[in-house]
Amino acid sequence: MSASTDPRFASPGPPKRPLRLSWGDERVRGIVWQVLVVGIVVSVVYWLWSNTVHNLEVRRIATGFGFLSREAGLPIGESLIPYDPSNTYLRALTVGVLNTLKVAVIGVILATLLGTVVGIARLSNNWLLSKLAAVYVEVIRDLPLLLQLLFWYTILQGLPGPRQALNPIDGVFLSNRGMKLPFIEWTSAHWWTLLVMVVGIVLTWLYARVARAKQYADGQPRKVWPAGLALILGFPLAVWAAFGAPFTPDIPELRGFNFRGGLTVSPEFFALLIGLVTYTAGFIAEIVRAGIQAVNQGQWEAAEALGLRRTEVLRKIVLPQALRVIVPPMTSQYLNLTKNSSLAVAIGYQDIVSIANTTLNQTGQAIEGIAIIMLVYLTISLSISLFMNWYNAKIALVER
Amino acid sequence: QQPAVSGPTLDTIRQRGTLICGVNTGLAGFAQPDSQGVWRGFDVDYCRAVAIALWNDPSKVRYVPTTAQNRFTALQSGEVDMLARNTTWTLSRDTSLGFDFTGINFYDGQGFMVKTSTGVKTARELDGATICVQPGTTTEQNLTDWARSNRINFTPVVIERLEEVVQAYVAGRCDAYTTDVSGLAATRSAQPRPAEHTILPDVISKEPLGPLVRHGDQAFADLVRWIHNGLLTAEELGINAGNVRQAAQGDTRPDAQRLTGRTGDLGRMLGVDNAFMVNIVATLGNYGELFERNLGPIGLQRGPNALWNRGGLQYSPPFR
Amino acid sequence: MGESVLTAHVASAVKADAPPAIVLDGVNKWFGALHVLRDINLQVAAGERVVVCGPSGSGKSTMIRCINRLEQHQEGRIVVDGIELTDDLRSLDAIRREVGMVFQSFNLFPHLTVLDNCTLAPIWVRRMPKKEAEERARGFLNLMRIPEQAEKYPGQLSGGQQQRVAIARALCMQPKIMLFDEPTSALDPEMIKEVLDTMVMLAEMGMTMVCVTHEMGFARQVADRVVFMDRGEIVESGEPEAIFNNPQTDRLKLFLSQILRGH
Amino acid sequence: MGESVLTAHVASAVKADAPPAIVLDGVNKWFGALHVLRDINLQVAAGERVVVCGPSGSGKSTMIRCINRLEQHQEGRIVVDGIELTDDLRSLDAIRREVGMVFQSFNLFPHLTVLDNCTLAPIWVRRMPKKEAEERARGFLNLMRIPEQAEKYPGQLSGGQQQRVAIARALCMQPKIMLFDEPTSALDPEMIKEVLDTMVMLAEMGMTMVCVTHEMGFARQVADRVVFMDRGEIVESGEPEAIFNNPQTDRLKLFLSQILRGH
Amino acid sequence: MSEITLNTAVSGVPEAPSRTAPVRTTGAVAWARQNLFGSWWSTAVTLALAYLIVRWTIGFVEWAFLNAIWEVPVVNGQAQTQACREIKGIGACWAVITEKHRFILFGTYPFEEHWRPALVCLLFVGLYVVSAMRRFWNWTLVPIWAVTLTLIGVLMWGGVFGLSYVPQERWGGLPITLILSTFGLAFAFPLAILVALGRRSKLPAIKMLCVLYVELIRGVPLISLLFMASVMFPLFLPEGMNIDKLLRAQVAITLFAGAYLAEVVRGGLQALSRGQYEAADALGLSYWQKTGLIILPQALRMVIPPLVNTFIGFFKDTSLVLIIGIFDLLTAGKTAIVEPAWQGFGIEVYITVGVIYLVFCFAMSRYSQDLERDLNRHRRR
Ligand SMILES: Nc1ncnc2c1ncn2[C@@H]1O[C@H](COP(=O)(O)OP(=O)(O)OP(=O)(O)O)[C@@H](O)[C@H]1O
Ligand SMILES: Nc1ncnc2c1ncn2[C@@H]1O[C@H](COP(=O)(O)OP(=O)(O)OP(=O)(O)O)[C@@H](O)[C@H]1O
Ligand SMILES: [Mg+2]
Ligand SMILES: [Mg+2]
Repeated sequence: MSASTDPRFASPGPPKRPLRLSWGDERVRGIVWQVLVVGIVVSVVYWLWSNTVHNLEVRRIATGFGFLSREAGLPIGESLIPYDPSNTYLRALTVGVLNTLKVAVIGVILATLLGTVVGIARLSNNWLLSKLAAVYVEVIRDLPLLLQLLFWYTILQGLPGPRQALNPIDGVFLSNRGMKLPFIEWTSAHWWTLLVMVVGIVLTWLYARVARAKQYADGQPRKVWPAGLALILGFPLAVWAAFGAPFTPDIPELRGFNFRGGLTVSPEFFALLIGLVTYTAGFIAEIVRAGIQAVNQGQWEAAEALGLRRTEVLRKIVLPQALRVIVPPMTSQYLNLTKNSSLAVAIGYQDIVSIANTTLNQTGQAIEGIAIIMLVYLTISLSISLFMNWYNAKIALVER
Repeated sequence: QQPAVSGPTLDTIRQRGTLICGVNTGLAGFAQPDSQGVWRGFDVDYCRAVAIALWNDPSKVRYVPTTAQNRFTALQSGEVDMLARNTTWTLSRDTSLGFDFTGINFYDGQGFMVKTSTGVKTARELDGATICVQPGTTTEQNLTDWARSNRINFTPVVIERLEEVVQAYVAGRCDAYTTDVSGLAATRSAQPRPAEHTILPDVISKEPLGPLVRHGDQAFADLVRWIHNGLLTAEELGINAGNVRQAAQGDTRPDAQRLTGRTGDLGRMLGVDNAFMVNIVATLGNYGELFERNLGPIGLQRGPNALWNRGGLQYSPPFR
Repeated sequence: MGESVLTAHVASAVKADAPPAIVLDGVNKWFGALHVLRDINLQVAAGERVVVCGPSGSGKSTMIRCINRLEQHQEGRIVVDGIELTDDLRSLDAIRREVGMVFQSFNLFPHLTVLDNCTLAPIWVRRMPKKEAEERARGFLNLMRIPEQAEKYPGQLSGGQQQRVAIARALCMQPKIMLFDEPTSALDPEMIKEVLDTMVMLAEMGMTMVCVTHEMGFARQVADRVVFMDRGEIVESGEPEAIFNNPQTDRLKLFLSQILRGH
Repeated sequence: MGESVLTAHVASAVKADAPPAIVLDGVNKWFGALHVLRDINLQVAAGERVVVCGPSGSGKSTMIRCINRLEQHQEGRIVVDGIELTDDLRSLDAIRREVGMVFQSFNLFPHLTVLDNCTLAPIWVRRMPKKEAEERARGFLNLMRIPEQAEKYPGQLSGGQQQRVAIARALCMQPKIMLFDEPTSALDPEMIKEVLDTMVMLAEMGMTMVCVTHEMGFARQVADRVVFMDRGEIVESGEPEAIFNNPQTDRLKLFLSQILRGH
Repeated sequence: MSEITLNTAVSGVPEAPSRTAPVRTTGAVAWARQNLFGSWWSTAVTLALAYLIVRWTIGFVEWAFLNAIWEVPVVNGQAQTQACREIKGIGACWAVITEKHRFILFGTYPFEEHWRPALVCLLFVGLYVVSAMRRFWNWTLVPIWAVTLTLIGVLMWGGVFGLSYVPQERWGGLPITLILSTFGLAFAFPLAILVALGRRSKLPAIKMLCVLYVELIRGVPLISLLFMASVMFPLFLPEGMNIDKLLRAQVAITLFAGAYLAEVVRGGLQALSRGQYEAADALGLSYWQKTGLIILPQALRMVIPPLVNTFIGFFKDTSLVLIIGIFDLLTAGKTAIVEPAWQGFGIEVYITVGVIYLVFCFAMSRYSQDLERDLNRHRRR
């Protein structure tokens, strides 16, 4: 290392070696092999491609994405953006993508939490708890996800109908139509309140940093949660009150066939979510367990010998190190969860696969339909991969 | 026997010695394997009929279960010779997908089923309801078209597999279930207490179902078409599985004689044995028997599928 | 300045006629059915420097780990700095603050810089202001002659440097007692020397030390007492000269012949 | 029998007035822009024993690895056993059969038994019948004084034993030249002795050897020549006595003072 | 090993008698104290869990056994399922299994010939057992596989030795699941090894191809690949040329599994130290000798757990072929309850199918754990 700074080492760099055209030369062999393999692959692809073009012609199958701007006419049960069957296929597909993202994002978060809990439970000193976690992992991993989704959907359908809906808390209804939550009629005051709350969250985060800095300054630890509570709840409430506390509750009520008003969590979404989360959590649990076990026992001992408490050891010493083992396989699980959401079609959650399927059926544009599905998943998958790789690089250990 | 008529598909089938028939992956009454794994159903009998016409052997059929998504490419690519798979005859399928529908063996229409206890009498009362529907066919589009023209709001629950859709409806996830009336009837009759479910009188679409073949092989299309017509004619003439052999011997009606191949050369014109309809009817029965055997148990009435002279729509062009 | 920090601190720990820093009284320990510590009786006075040696598997590590309760003993009493070790978590916390431990395999935290390794416990356990903790840590790193490594990560250091960081980390908690468990056996000869020098320096400053090591040179140079263990028992114990030159038991004689031959 | 196998074989390799076993002629090597070998000129006669020493990072390993082309040099010529090292893969195969290498970290194949480790290359590269290969391997294991370890896995052996297996493995290929890259630095002192003894024995039998090591005792005892490298250059080279007792350059003096102090 | 050092450290000296440990550190009570009631929090967890387990077990036993119906009368080929419908929710209707089990297991395979797929399943199991035994891990395994697979082909297709010919469309149920997963993995594994090696290759074009393959295939759901295999594949081939549907699904599954396995294998390759490569080079082994004798044996051992994870995943994923109308085990189960009489008894069928999957996957996972312990024995002293 020090050598490179030595002036005498400022050398012109290595000379280029000439390529000798001989089978003995490694580089010649390399080039020949590569040309061979690439040639084969390219010609196979070309062959398939030309077949396809020919077949499309012969079978008079029209290609093109013109259908995207046609009226879809397909009903969609739940959507994050306003949607009506008279909208275009493009919009319908967008709804599908958003639905996929919705279940994937929430699923990834919940599966990570549940998986971590189960993974830590497997390491618990309580024999019953750790064995139970082990059984959970084993059973969940060994049953097809499709079966599990159907199972959850069946269970949820076992809930009473809307007329006999369970009403655990006032305004909350639990029926086979899903969970209905009360909501308020949304006015600008609420927007302000929400804004203040977001600001409050940011401030809490800043405050936590300041508190840490202060502790660094005088050594005394400070509680963050009282201030956090005030900032995240109290302040927005005050703002809301200042606006005259507009509160027109939008309580779900039974009208005709169903509840009107309020927020809905549909059984399809819920079943898919539970299914994906419990399934993926089974795998994540194993990853987390392996990660924690991969951290040398000596790290625990050293931290404990310094007088750190167990929770502190876990938070400051063990988990940061376990993460390095956990993150790469975790990426695969996130990808799997996202891709597995394509099974949604079996239980009536309209994700991108479901909607693209219907689209390609109605329009006959099979090639484009499949291309869209693949493109959407590829984009999501590669984004997850990129993010996780970046994160992984960020937390990588510094070595010599 | 040297076939008088030939075409690429027919030749291939003859050479292969079996008919490859695309059927549904499982639809009660139409196509469904029984406990022993034998395919049974209304559509399946049409496949059998073709095999009987060709070889007088109903077992020379290979059934390929096809899903809503892959049925058309399966036919286009030659993976199957024909589709006998409750497929609605539409203009675009006939033309741009390159198929030939060989007739309508079942007049269907989309309807609704609700629980009797809801007290709903017509579909118009369904405003605000949650409706279960299967994706991937014309059903969804019909539903939205109908809802828009009647200004009805509804929440769809779109589930792919029949079993799950029905379960969702029965469990009360939906207020109504919409599909072809035939399907509704089948589902209703499968319930422990069918009376608890009502099929609403409204029929919101036309769903003419029939077998289809690839465009461009008229010989084969003709054969399939005239088998269906022959089955209708047999019923019209009162010829059934029980009496077809005697009819072939002794029936004096000219129509009957042509059908049984005693006069005329109709079979030969289609490229099969002149007695092909005798064999078919003897083995499978006429159209009415097919219907009763397969669709009767699932609770379907003849309705529009009665013969034209009994108030229905089933009408065969002259078998001559 | 590192020197002064340490001497000031150590001086306060060494009081004349102070009660013994560590008392082990009839301590027994089993791993399952394996009896690894047998009726151990040992008193270490404040400021005393004890070297523990003995063949592999004789229970040296186990004993030293019992002292700061990385292992739990099952019979007998252990009193450290006047506090008896019980199941009580508070007494445990109190003791761990007073006892620093240096492991054979360093056990540095690889995801933290050297400085953070040293300041972690003072900040979070001793509630020391960060600046003060860092100042102190730099002092000790200075003392260990590795001040320029403060911002590096453990993975970037050589073994000897890592072990010196481990010592600095323990010292930063200003323990009254230091436990060393074969602190040099993972090192190559050059690095052994570095670390031993450091330990000699600590010893000369009067720190109470219990050290498991086979480095006879170190034992001769600094130990007040050498304890020889075998099969979970303390077989002999006494001044280094006596132990090395005039072993009483066959076991010790055999052991000495082996380790002296080895090097 | 091990002795006889080896001596017979080694004797055949050592011919009087044979051409030099290894010639390095103006060898230069860069890692990226880092110039690690500078105009290295070195001739090793058949049967000669050369010890290479020098500070860390001076390019000792790189040089020795260039000799059996684990690294590729970029300028100059390397001729081993009369064959010039070129890009041609066939000459490479020929050379690797004649050159055995022993690594610092042993690099035994952990999934194979000791015997399989030793017979692998003879069977697959030399196409020797399995039985013959095993017989020969047992011979060398015998010679290395570990005949009873043949059926064990490397993981079950001590470091010194592992290194001796590594030497046996290299010998089983009956190389004309043996390269050692710090074969003892991963070992503890007791084991170092075992391995050095073995190497002395090999040396005494007349094997051509190039050995990177800091073990001055070994160098004094067996080396025909000691080569001192620094920063990619050969700085001094000569008889061990001359090098150790009468270093010419400041660099070498400094280096010697360091390593002699270290131990 | 510790025992040995303890006894031999200073040899020749009699060992002091060792007292036995006090009772409260050994025995069942101590075990329970330590593992179930270690602290008040642990005690609470134990009690809560024990309560839940007992309750669920009782509930399940009542539903699945005490109140269950095992058979219903069949009149005119129509099962009379009224009794089952009466007890829905209270008891299980295993009659659906009694009636349909052969269909679920063997699909539309000719009923009289069911002994053939049954035998095939047994052959598969036998094949797995034999392959699992380390005694057979040598060249004998190749003929064993070849013969068994041929036998399986002969049994399934027939058409020789007086067996009637059964076209592929009629295959179904468990044999399909076993065929798809066995062949899928058998072909995917070598493919994966090649791709993994390719991805670590120094040749940029080959490396890029492998990266493209892995990332593209891993990025999309298996469903869409199967879809492509079923809907699009006919378009890729020249007119008139056609590939069997099962084979297409097989290819899709193989490609998919290949991409995943390749990443697993790559992990193992990366974990191997450079010294192993260098030692092999220094001994003069060629690239393929080095790879086959040194690198792969070690790399594969290291990745047994993720490997088996992937295997289990694919065994289950074969159930996705329902998308393209192939009757694998799960699809056959679903189809069995299309018949109106049996509609609504999905749970029973799903439980049965689930148990079959569980048995296979669990066996795999257990075996892998044993194997891992066995194969890594050399790592321990
Ligand atoms: N966690 C444990 N579980 C079971 N046995 C253990 C455990 N830790 C140590 N032992 C055993 O207890 C005995 C004493 O171990 P200890 O580590 O104290 O020996 P030591 O004197 O430090 O030896 P060394 O010089 O090899 O470090 C040994 O036989 C060891 O195998
Ligand atoms: N693969 C490589 N890529 C880049 N630089 C390298 C590589 N291998 C070695 N070097 C650098 O080349 C120089 C010489 O390394 P080499 O390993 O030959 O030194 P050495 O004399 O063997 O040292 P040591 O005694 O520490 O083993 C060092 O600066 C090293 O960092
Ligand atoms: Mg120890
Ligand atoms: Mg080196």
